[in-house]
Amino acid sequence: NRDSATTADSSKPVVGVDYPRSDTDFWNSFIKYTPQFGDQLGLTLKTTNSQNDVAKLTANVQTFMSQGVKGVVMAPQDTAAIAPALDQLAAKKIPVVTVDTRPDSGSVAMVVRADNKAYGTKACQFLGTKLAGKGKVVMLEGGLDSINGRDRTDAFNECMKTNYPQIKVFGEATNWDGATAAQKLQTDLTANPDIRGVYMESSFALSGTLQLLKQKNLLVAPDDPKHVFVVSNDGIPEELKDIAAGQIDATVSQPADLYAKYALFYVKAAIAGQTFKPGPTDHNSTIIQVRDGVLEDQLSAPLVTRDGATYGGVASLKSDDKSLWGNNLG
Amino acid sequence: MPDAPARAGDGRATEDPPVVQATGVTKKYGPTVALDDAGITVAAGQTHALVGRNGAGKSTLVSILTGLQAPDEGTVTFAGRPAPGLADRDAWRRRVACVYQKSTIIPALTVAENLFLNRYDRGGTGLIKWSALRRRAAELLAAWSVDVDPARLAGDLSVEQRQFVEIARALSFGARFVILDEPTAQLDGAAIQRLFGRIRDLQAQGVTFLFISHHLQEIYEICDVVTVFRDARHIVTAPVADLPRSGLVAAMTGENAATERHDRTRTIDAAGPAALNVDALTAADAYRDISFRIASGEIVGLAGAAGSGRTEVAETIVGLRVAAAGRVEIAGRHARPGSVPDALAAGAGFVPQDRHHQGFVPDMSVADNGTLSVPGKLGPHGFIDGRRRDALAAGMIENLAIKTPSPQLPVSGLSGGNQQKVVMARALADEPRLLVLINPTAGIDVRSKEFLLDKVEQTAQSGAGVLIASDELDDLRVCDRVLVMFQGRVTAEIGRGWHDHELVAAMEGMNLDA
Amino acid sequence: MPDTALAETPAPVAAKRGLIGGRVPLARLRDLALVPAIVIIAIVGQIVSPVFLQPDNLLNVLQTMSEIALLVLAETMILIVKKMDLSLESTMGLAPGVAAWLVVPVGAGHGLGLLPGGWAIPVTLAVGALVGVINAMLIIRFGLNGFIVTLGMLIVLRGALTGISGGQTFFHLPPSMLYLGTTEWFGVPASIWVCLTLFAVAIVVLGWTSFGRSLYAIGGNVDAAKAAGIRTDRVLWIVIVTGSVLAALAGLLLSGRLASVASAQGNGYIFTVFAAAVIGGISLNGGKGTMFGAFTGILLLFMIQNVLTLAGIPAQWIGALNGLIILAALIVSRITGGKVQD
Amino acid sequence: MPDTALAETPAPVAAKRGLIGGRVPLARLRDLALVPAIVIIAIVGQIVSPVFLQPDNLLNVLQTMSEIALLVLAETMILIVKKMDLSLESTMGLAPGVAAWLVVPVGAGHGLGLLPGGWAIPVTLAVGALVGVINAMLIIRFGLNGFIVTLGMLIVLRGALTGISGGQTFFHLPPSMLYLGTTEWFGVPASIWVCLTLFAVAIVVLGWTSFGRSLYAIGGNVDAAKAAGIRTDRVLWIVIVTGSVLAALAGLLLSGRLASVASAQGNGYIFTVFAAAVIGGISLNGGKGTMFGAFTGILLLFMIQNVLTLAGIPAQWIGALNGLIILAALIVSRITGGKVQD
Ligand SMILES: Nc1ncnc2c1ncn2[C@@H]1O[C@H](COP(=O)(O)OP(=O)(O)OP(=O)(O)O)[C@@H](O)[C@H]1O
Ligand SMILES: Nc1ncnc2c1ncn2[C@@H]1O[C@H](COP(=O)(O)OP(=O)(O)OP(=O)(O)O)[C@@H](O)[C@H]1O
Ligand SMILES: [Mg+2]
Ligand SMILES: [Mg+2]
Repeated sequence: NRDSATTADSSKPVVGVDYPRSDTDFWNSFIKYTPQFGDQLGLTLKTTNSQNDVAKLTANVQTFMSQGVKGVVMAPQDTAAIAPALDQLAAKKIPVVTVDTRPDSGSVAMVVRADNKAYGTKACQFLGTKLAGKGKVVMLEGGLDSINGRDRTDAFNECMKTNYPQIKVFGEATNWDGATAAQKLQTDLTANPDIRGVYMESSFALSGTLQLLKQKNLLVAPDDPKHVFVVSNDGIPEELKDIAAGQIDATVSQPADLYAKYALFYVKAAIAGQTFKPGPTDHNSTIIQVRDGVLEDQLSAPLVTRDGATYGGVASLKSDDKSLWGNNLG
Repeated sequence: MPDAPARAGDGRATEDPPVVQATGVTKKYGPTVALDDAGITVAAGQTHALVGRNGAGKSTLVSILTGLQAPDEGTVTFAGRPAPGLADRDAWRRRVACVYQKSTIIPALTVAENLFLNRYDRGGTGLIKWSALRRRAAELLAAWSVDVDPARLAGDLSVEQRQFVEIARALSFGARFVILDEPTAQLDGAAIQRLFGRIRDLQAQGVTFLFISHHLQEIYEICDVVTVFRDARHIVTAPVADLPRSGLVAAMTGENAATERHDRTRTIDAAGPAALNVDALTAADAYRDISFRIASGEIVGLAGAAGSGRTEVAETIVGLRVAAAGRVEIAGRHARPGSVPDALAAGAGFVPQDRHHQGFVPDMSVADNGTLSVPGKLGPHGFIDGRRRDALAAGMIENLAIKTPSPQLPVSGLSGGNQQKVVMARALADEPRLLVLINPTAGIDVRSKEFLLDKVEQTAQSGAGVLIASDELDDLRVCDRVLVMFQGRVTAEIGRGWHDHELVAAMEGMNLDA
Repeated sequence: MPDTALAETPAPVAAKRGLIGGRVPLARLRDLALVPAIVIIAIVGQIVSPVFLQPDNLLNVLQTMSEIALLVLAETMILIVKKMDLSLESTMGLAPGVAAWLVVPVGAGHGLGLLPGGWAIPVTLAVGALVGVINAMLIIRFGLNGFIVTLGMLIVLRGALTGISGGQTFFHLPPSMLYLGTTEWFGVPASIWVCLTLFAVAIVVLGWTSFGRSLYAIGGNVDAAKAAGIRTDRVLWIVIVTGSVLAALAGLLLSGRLASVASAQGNGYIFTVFAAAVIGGISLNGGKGTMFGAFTGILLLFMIQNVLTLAGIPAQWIGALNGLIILAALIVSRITGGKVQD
Repeated sequence: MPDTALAETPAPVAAKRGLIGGRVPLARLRDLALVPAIVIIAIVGQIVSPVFLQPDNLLNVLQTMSEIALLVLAETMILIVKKMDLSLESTMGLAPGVAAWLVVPVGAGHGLGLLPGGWAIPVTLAVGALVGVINAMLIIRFGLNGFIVTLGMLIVLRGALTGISGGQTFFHLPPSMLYLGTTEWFGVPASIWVCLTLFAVAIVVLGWTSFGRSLYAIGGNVDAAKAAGIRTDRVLWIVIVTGSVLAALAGLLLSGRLASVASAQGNGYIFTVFAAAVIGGISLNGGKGTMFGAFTGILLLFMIQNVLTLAGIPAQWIGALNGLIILAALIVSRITGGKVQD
């Protein structure tokens, strides 16, 4: 389906897309959507995979340049180390759109991401409301070395401290590993049987957490006083199903489809020389200027709950809402 | 073939088929022909010697006779019936027991387990009964008067103890035919006599032996018939009585009349500077208060049984060990204790006790091994000039008659005798003022042995002092005087012209004056 | 090294042994080398948090270590025969991954739904066995170096799991796959029973059967083992294949416990496995160490982690502290265990 | 095996050697074992994409591999003396990490700003040397097993970098740290020059100096080396410390190229390093293999990756394919290299 080194049709500009990793549900959805939208937008794609290693990413960028791409989409998981590669691309006048992360320096045509800090805040507001401002919660953090993980952690902690000071947060680094997350959560639950909330910074810990709650007989209906409120993050189909089934209580839907769609949209526009200005967009989001020469389209990442109510000022969608990417996957 | 396959043991008419008969055996290791249409016939009750120079194919024949390897061609029969299949180890072990040349002791296991490896006592549950096993092991060791705790790790045993464990194990199978491949190479005189006593007991009970050794006098001591191999072929089989020593050596080497060693006349400069001066050397657990002096041109033997401390003294002199007290001067220079480079710099050359362990780096070439201790001679600023190295090595190969196709061959590809020559060549590489040799001829065939000792005498003649730490009488015969150690002390000094029994008695700690 | 007996009279060694061990051979004391470290950690743990010694928490430690402990068991056997298997960590992910792929219905669970749920366990174990057979073939039959073969296999198998899963997590596992990871028997999670039972069996097999002893003989001196009539190749085959099957079983337990197979399942575990085995006294040079020692090794590592979690150490320093404690445990255990290591 | 003495006249061996190698000893032919594989990959690469053999792309391959190649160089030296250093990958991150921490100003770059920028390179190399000294002390002085010591150090150092960085990336590095990773000399990136020069030096040192030869002697038989008057401990110290300093240098190059020090810098590299060294013919049992062989090993691995990238293999399958090709290269190289491996 993907067009490799065939005719360089001038009407189908060649775009290089680097996938940051292929071993998480979220990024795999992104990998699935990308060729779809590439076809729709009439782009020829060259794809690489940097396996979460910025050194590989810079090598892949070199390869893209050798292959003569006209634009690049990437998702640098290390936002500082990508600067030299961006400079090289800029020198060759190849526009870059970054997805999910915003480079610390260098210029890009557009940053397509959702606000990771908002994820943490939304989860905090939901849990804070549900727990009525007191109790203990566990936060299963991602990797310490991930900017997205850190943003979520910081925002969650910050929001708890200001809005729900009575809630005690146990933060556990898990390195994005389900078994580690289960191990630490189990230890915390043993030491503090009165834990009433869990925030998982990504869906990797989903089923392990549920199993554990089941083992501890804590997987009970929301109106039971023993209920542990679980908020996940990503919005993969499994989470939506679990919300509907009452197993977990909420998630933040990170829009994998929109990431793919708008990354390719903006890179195509940049190749065509189009520019954008801060302000609201036609797809229910806002472009903001984060610093000189860097615009960011902050796609909306809705909180998803069973009832679709508003929590602590955060509106949510119902888990069967058709606008959620997790409900539209093949 | 020069002789028809042996009609062995002429004396004893045997209507029984031979215990073992191998005919037309050929074995190749890649391009190396280890056995070429060779054979052997061992009659029941015989003690049959198998001799030959290093690499003649003796051990290869042993591995074929004990079912470790199949011959490429040829047949093996036991008591007239074909040998069992290679996979059926138990059948082999009922027919033949063996002490291999290469240790088959597993260091990380206990002595008891080594003795009964793969034939454990099982309890009713089918599990191993360690207590019964240890008891049986203790009995077996007691029968051999080996004073070892069966619960000890085999790796902690001394070389001699390990050898006896191997022998005890081989004989404990109850096989009526036993092969001993150089069992005495690691043993001292007393231990050898103990072994021979035991062999004689078994001979009396009708047990058949195949005995391999480079010590020819042992052949005459306990064997009935001898077979000689040379260059992978069978040369001769004859009753030992019919084959005098010179004939035996001639058969082994393929040369007539082994030249008698002529005593070289050497001038010992007793007044001049000493090649070695050892003063009140003491190491708490090995030796005490050792003092002696070696003049240039002098060859001094340091004799003693295993455990007498002779090896430790020699190793201390070259810096492999550190003494607790005392002083060593090599060619007038005080060498820093425990530093081999210092000792070498002071003018020492060194042949260590066990060539495999400390002598050479098996994967390195003859040229590199030979020049390992003389980097300074190979080029400026620590660089190695390949041509200079090869020239040096060619000199050594020529000088010591090392048989190798090229200086580039890894030493592991040489035969044992030639490996030892490489170690010797290195010791001589820097024109040493003092040569320290520990068991320099262990495991070496007669010819190479004479050759090496001849080189030692030549070296002394050129003005170096030589210290030979050994219990081999042949090694000690070239010495101008022999210091005898017993339990860590020098107990006697014997000048030239000693009789064997005199020296042996001294080594065993018997006071001759009494 | 068979040839390292320098002193011809190792009398002092014997004396020293008498001093420490009395009738107990030193080898057996060595197995207990980690026990003091474990006791210290337990005391520290109890001081840090009174929860530490509660049965719940101890079960928690045992349960979380049970899967990786099976890998340690497998690796220990393999190390004793002087081989190595780095690919165990990938087998642990791939084996249940293949089963889930074939069994889980099309849709949200990402599977193909080709086989009924009951096939999951046989498929898991069969994949484990197959990986073992491939490794054994390359190592024993073709004489390739075990380190490289299994390093290559580690990458291939990990890649294969990413490939079949498309990098996604398999959910909706059939009940048969969940059973072992989730049930409790007599109030204790089944995976703990499985793990402890297998260790007990392994201790008996390695200590009291001729098959077990042949592992040590092969690791200690393969030629001698051959001469003693041990069918060395057959034993090696059994050990390598069993190791892989155990890894598959470990994967099954973990998948059951987490009710899913992540495409990164098992990644990076091999470091912990080697650390545990080696701290537990297993020699990389073969022929040395016991199952009990290996068990104390992995137990110590998980106790340390548990204590660090309970202590609420700042996340960023947990790694360094964990490493330091491991290093210290190692040094201490080797000093009490005596003599230079190989 | 010490006892496998060949015949006194191993003429047939010589004949065979003559057949294959002419004047070139077999050992040296072995170094070239990977050359056919490299040529095949180059041809395949060119077929897959005409970009492959363009100078730009080849420089890209060389530049990307330059840092890890230095780790391979270091590990090769260490393996030849029969030791092991797993912690190289962590040193590669920690050494520039500490420098950045001390040098980068407070604020956006996450540093402390305690030292002026000029100190960065000395600090990096000093940290490398310090790590080497600690490793050497534990291994040589205290006789601990190198595998476990450096495995422990790997965890500790990795943890230390996470600790000082709080998991964040240091950036705004001083110009001195950027220089080597970013400059070009004669149109070729400096890091390629550094890497090739160091390999050339290492080839000369190992092949043509007595210091280099002593590495092989120690790895081949340390007791014999000692008895031959080689100061084995001193050589081991030099090798281990140099290895760590090289790892620090590699880290400097990588940090320079990426203009930052990520807190995960170097994580997981040690697998690639070992794979490259071993595929390149370095024996884990010491005393065997050459620098040139090791270089071909790492070159092959990076060429494979580059070809796979150019071929646009679906992301999920790259891992498996990469592993398969490595495994194949390995098997082929060992079959052409002949004989059972150790
Ligand atoms: N290689 C070995 N050598 C000696 N003992 C060993 C060895 N390996 C294991 N053991 C130990 O032997 C011990 C069992 O010894 P014990 O004497 O009790 O054996 P047993 O088979 O129970 O015999 P019994 O019941 O007659 O005393 C165990 O602790 C086991 O660890
Ligand atoms: N496993 C092997 N691989 C290759 N060559 C071998 C092997 N075993 C023996 N050889 C070669 O076969 C020949 C015969 O060796 P063998 O060990 O039988 O000699 P030997 O007569 O026992 O010598 P020694 O007196 O030194 O023990 C030698 O050239 C030896 O190098
Ligand atoms: Mg022999
Ligand atoms: Mg008992």
